[in-house]
Amino acid sequence: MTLTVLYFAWFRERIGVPKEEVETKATTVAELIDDLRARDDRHAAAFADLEGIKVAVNQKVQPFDASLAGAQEVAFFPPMTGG
Amino acid sequence: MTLTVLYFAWFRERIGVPKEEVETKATTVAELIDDLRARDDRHAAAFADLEGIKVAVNQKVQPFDASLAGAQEVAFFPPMTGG
Amino acid sequence: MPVRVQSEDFDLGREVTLLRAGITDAGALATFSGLVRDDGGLQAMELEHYPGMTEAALAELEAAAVTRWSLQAALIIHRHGRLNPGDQIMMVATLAPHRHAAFEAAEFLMDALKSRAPFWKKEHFATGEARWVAARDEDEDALTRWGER
Amino acid sequence: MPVRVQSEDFDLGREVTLLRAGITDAGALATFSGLVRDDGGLQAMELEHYPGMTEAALAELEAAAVTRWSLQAALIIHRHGRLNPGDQIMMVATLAPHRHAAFEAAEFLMDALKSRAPFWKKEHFATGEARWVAARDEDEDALTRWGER
Repeated sequence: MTLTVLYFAWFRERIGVPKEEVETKATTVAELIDDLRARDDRHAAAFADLEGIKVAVNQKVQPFDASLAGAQEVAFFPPMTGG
Repeated sequence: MTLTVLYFAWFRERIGVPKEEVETKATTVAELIDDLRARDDRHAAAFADLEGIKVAVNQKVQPFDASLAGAQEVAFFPPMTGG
Repeated sequence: MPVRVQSEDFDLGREVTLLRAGITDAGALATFSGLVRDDGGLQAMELEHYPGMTEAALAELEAAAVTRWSLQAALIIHRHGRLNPGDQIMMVATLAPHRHAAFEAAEFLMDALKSRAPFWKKEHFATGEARWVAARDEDEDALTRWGER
Repeated sequence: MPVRVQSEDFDLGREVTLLRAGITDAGALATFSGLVRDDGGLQAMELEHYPGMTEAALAELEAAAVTRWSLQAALIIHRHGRLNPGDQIMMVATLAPHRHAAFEAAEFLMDALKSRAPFWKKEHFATGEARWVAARDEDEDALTRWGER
């Protein structure tokens, strides 16, 4: 399947792009992260430590073991600092 | 001494006037109230029960046994309902 | 002027703009406005106050809030006279470095105003009846949160 | 529209006037505004957000507050983009029958916004340095007051 993967804030700066289309067979977020780590050194470094990173699937925050069934958009970002 | 005595809200309506000058030898609020009760039936009725009435001496809320030393203005009123 | 007692209406947005003017080290602004609530048949709300004592009481509360919560600024406006349903009765505004201070100070001012500022409300109904609003024990109790009696 | 995400500034007074329009059974209006605080050398605050998710998250919070506190109306406006010291970042407003509901709902919205709305702040200093604002544990902890995690 093809997923739109988004990055925000300092995590976006580490990855180097705000958005990419990813062709993957991953069925969970954790499997998707394995795929992304394999892309290049920058991705590998950014995803080396998941501490302090959050993930949203179809715009809802989810745990890393969440299923990707029905997923179209996955986003990775640091804890929010709005308000 | 001559005191300016003020009344507010429903207590003012019971007394019938918002303000009066009172010549008194009272040294405490309680003594002043005795003097006021003696003025006429309306005052006597209004001051019959002090439950639910507050007093301010020189614009500061005080207990009924407060001294009138230095007092120029004494006000009687129900509990406040501002805000 | 951090405290005003007036019969005229006020403009919340304008008051807040004036309060903030020249202050850039505040991160949080809280406001509260009390409105004449029409809960069935209310025609007018009459607000009586004690001129002189009112201004002094409000100034004291304002100063206490500024000191206790290290506010950059605070404002209290309270109207008197005859008001209609939907009218603004009063407002407070607090300007602080952080949000908890701004909120707490505004709540303190409101709790304190209810039972420390010499205002009395009389409700006039469409039926012709009129009734002085009774003080509520919970308003007095609310002050205990702030260590006040 | 009870929720707006925009780069333009907003007018607190005007927003509150619109929110109140036609409502006479509200007795209490609370507002909170977050401001860019210049605590030494801050030149600009950059606000990044997640378009789409932001609007959905804010709408969800607004609806939750209206239901939980029986509000007559609520409003959330949050800006994104580059802001200067003293600028307004966001505002919430809550219109309720009584003051405790208005205050609590506004505080809930602020606590929830801090860690549930996908915004990220970057501070730019006069020195040329830039720094992403770190989330604070106390912001996450603040949500436990409302039974949220």
